[in-house]
Amino acid sequence: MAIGVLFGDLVKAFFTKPATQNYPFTKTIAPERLRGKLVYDPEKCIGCMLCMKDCPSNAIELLTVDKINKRFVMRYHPDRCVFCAQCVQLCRFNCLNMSNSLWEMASTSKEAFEVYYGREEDIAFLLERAAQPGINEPPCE
Amino acid sequence: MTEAKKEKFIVPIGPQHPALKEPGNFEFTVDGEIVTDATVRLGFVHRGIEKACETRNYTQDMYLLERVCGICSHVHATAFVLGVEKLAGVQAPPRAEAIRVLAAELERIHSHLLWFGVAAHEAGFDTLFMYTWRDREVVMDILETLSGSRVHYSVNILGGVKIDIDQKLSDLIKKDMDFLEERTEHYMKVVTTDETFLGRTRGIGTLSRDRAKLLGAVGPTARASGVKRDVRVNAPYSGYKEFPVKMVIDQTGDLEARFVVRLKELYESYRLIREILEKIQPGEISTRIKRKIPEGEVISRVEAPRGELFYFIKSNGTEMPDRVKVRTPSLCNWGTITDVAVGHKLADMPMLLAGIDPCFSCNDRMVEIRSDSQPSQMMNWDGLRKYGIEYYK
Amino acid sequence: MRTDSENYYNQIVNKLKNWARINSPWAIHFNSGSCNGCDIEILATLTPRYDVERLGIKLQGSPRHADVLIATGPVTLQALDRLIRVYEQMPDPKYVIAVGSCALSGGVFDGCYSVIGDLNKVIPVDVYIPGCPPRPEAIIFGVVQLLDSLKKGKKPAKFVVPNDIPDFKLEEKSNGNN
Amino acid sequence: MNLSLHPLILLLVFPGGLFLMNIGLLYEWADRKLVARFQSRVGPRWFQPFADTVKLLAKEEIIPNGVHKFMFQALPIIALTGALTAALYIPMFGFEAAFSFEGDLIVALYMLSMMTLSIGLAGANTLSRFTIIGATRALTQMFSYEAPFLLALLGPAIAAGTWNIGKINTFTGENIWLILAQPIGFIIAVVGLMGKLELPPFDAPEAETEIVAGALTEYSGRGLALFHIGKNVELVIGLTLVVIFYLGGIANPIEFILKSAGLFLVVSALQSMFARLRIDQTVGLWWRLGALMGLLQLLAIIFGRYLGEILR
Repeated sequence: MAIGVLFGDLVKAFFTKPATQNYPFTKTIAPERLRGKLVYDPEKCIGCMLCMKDCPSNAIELLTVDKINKRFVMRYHPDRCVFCAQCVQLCRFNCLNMSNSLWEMASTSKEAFEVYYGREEDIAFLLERAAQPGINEPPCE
Repeated sequence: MTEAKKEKFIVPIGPQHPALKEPGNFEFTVDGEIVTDATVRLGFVHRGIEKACETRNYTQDMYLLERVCGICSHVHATAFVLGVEKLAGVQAPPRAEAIRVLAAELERIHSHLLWFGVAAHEAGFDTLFMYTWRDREVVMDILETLSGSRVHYSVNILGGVKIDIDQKLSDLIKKDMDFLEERTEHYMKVVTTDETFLGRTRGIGTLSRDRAKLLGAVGPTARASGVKRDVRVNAPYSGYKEFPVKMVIDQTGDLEARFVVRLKELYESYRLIREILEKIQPGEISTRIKRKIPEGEVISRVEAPRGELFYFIKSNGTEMPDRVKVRTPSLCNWGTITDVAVGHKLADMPMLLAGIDPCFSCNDRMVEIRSDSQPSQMMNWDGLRKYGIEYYK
Repeated sequence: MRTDSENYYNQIVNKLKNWARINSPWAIHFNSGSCNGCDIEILATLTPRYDVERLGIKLQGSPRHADVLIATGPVTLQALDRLIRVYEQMPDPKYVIAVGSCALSGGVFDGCYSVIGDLNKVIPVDVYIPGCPPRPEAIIFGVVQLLDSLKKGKKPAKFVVPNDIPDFKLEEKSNGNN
Repeated sequence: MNLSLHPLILLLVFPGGLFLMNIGLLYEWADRKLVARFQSRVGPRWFQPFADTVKLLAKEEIIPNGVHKFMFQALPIIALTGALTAALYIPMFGFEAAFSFEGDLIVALYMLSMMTLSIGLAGANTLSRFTIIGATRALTQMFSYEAPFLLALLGPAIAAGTWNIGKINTFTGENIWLILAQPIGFIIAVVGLMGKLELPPFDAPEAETEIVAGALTEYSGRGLALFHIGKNVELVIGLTLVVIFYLGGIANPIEFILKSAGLFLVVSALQSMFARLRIDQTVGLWWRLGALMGLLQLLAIIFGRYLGEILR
C-alpha cells in the first residue's frame, strides 16, 4: 500500500526533455512502408482495370484515352481512398505505388481531392472533352 | 422522461460525451449519487456493414470488415480471411500464419495499452494516461514500420499476408519489447499498490464467476472473473497451433482484477512475439486463391483483444458472399454492465464502462426500432400468428 | 457616423480577436459513425508525443465551450440529428474539421443503407483531412491549415438545415439538455 | 486630486483589479505548464490563458432556455467580484494590503467562498442534468473542505494572536517558519487549497469524464471567461495566504516570487500524482482526517499558548 507511486516518474519527466515532437515546425520522416498518397505511372500501365475492380471504396477511375496504344489516365480521389494498398498488391506491372512522403493532404477545399495522373496531353484532351457540352465523361470500363 | 410516482432523475451519458470517444447512450437513473437502474441504447454507429458485404466481392469485404473497428482491425480481417480460406480449401503458408499472429499480438499490446490509458483517464488519473500513451507510441511505431499504417494495418490478403519481416525489423521489435516489458512491470506496480487508484478499482463492479458465465461474458472481462474462455487456448487457430499461449486468469472479478488480467496478458504477448521472431521459418508468404469461392457455410472464431470474435460466412459460389454475420466481443459484455451498475455510485460508472473495454463501433450492426407514440410490444410466435390471421381477416 | 479614431479602435479590437481565435482553438470531438480509428488518433494528438496543447488546442467536453468541431466517420442516420444538435449548441464563430476518408466521402461505407456518407452534406466543413485514418501529424497539419486560413481572414461558413436528406427531420432546437 | 485618485487606482489597477487578473492568468499558465512538464509534454505557450480569455470574451454568449436570465449573467460577475474583493485584504508582492483591519482574515475567507457559492448557484440555475450534479458536488465539497481549511489557517492566527493578515505576515516573518512548528496545519492548508480550487484529485465537481464540465457546462463566452479569471485570482490569493501563514511571510517581492513558485511546484506535483477521488471519498477524507487533525493541532496550539502565559 503506497501513495504517490508515480512520484519517481514525475521527477524524471520534469528533469528530462519532453517526449514531444515539434511537428509543424520541424518535419518528421515517415517510415519507409508508410501508405500515403497513391502514385501512378502511366508508362507501365496496360489497362487491366484490376485495381479499379477490387478497390473497396471506388477511389480509382481509370479512363481510357486510346486503348490500342495503351494510353490511360487515372482519376484518383484521395478523399475516398482508404489507403489499403490492395491496388498496389494487385498490379502486376508495378505502375502503382503508395508514396511515403505525401501524407500531408489536408485541404480547405474539396477541389484538391481530384487528382489526374497520366501524360499531360492525355489529361488536357480528357478535360477538354469533358468541358464540351453534350458529350459526357469518357466511358470507363 | 416519464413522470412516475416518484420523480426519477436520469443522467444520460452520451452519445456525445467526453468519457466516451464514441457515441453510445446510457441512461442511469440515480438516487443522489447511487445508481438504481441502467439502460443502454446502441445503434448510433450502425452503418449496415453486414448488408453491404453482400454487395461487394470478397477482397473488398475484407477491407470493409477491417473497418468494423479501428482498434481491433486486424482481428476482424483475420477472422474473415480464415473463414474464406477454409471455404476455398486453401491453407496459408506457415510463415504467413506466423506473421498474422505477430500482427495480432502487436495489436493486442496496442489495444491493451490504449485501454489502460483510457481507463486511467476515466479515473481522473491523467498523468498515468499520458505516460501509457507515450509508451504506446513505441508499439504504434513498430506497427507503422511493419505495415505502413498506424491503425488499419491491412496485413492480410486472401491466402496469406502482404508484408514480410526482415532481420533489422525483428531486432528492432525485440528491443522495443524489452522496453515495453519494463514499463508494464512499472504500471503493474502502480495499479496494484497506489492507494488512490485502488480506491477506484478494488471491490468495484465485482462480477461473480457464475454471473459472468450466465451473462455470457467473454475475453478479459470473463477471465478476470475466473471463467476459462480463450479461443487461442480452447480452439487454437492459425499460427497459435504452432505458438501456444497460456491463459491468464484471476478470481476476484472486480475492476482491479481486470487491470491485472490485461497487464498479465501483455507479458504473454511479449513472450509470444519474441518466440515468433526466434522461430519463424523462411518461406512463401501467400498462395493464390480463386476469385469465386465454392458454395458452403463456415464459422470462424478468433480471440480479439476484447474477447471472442465470431464470424459466420455463407457463400453461394459467386464472387460475393451470400451472408456475413459478425458477433463482436463488446456486445457479449454489455449485459454485465447493466447488471453490475446497480448499487454503485455515479462516479464509478465511467470506470465500469471502461472496465469491459467497450467498443461501440463493434456492436452496431443491429437496430432496434422503437415507436415513440406507442409503447413497444413483445409477442411470442403464437400471438404473432394469431395477430396476423386476425389482421388480414 | 464613425470617426477615424473609432475606426482605428475597431481595427485593433478585430485584430486582437482574430489573434486570440488563432491561438486558442478549443475543440470538441464528435464521432458520427466512425470505426474508432480516427478517434484514437485524435486522442493520440493530445498525448506527450504530439501534444497539441502547445498550439493552444484543448479538447473540451461541452459543445458550449468549443470553437472547432472535429467530426469523424460517415454520418449515420442515427447520429445525424445528434451531430446537428452538437453543431447548433456551439457558440459562434465555429469551424468544422472533417477527419478521415469516411467523413470526407463515406470511404468504404459509401453505399451502405444507413449512411449519408458526406459530412459536407450536413454541416459546412472548413478543413478536410483525408487518410484512413490520418496520422496524428496529418491531423495537426490539418488544424494548422485551418489556423492559416483564419489568419487570412476566413469567415465561418453559414449553416443551412439540410432538407435533401431522406428520413430526417430536425428535432426542435435543443434547450441545452445534452 | 492625487490623494483622491489613489484608492481608485488601488482598487482598479494595481493590486486590485487589472493587475491581479493578469497575474492570475500567468498563474494559470504556470500551472498548466508545470503539469505538462510532469507529464513529459511541452505544454502551452506563455500567452495561452490570455488568448483563451480574449477569445471567450469575443464569442457569442448563448443563454439556454429555461434559466433565470439575470442570475445567469450576474453570477460570473459576483464570483469575480468576490475573488477580487478578497484580494484587497491580502498583502501581495511585498506591498501592504490595500485595506486592512482587525479580523480581515475572516472576511477574506468568506469572500473566497463566494466563488464556490456562485458556481453552485449557476449550476442549479441551468436545467441541464450535468450542471445540477456539478452544483451538488461543488457545494458538498465546499462544506467538507471549508472547516479544515479554516482550522488550518486559524493555527498561525492564534499563534500570532491577531486576526489581521498584515500583522500575521509580520509575525511569521519574525519567527521561525510555521511549516516547521505546525507541519500538519501546512499539509491541511495545501490540500484544502487544492480542494477549494477544485484542482485534481479533488476535481469531482467538474469531472470531465463523468459530468462533462460540471456546473459550468452551459456557460459559453463571457460568463465562462469571468469564471475562469475568478478561479485564477483565487489561485493567486490562496497560494499567497499559505505562503504568508506557513512559509515565513512576505517581506519583499523576490521573497514572494520564490516562495510562491516553490509552493506552486508542490501543488502541481500533487495534482498530477493522484487519481481523482470520488466525492464521497473526498468528504470522508476531510471530515475523518482533515478536520480532526486540524482540531487536534488547534488544541495543542491553544494549550501551548496558555502554558506559555502561565510560565511567564
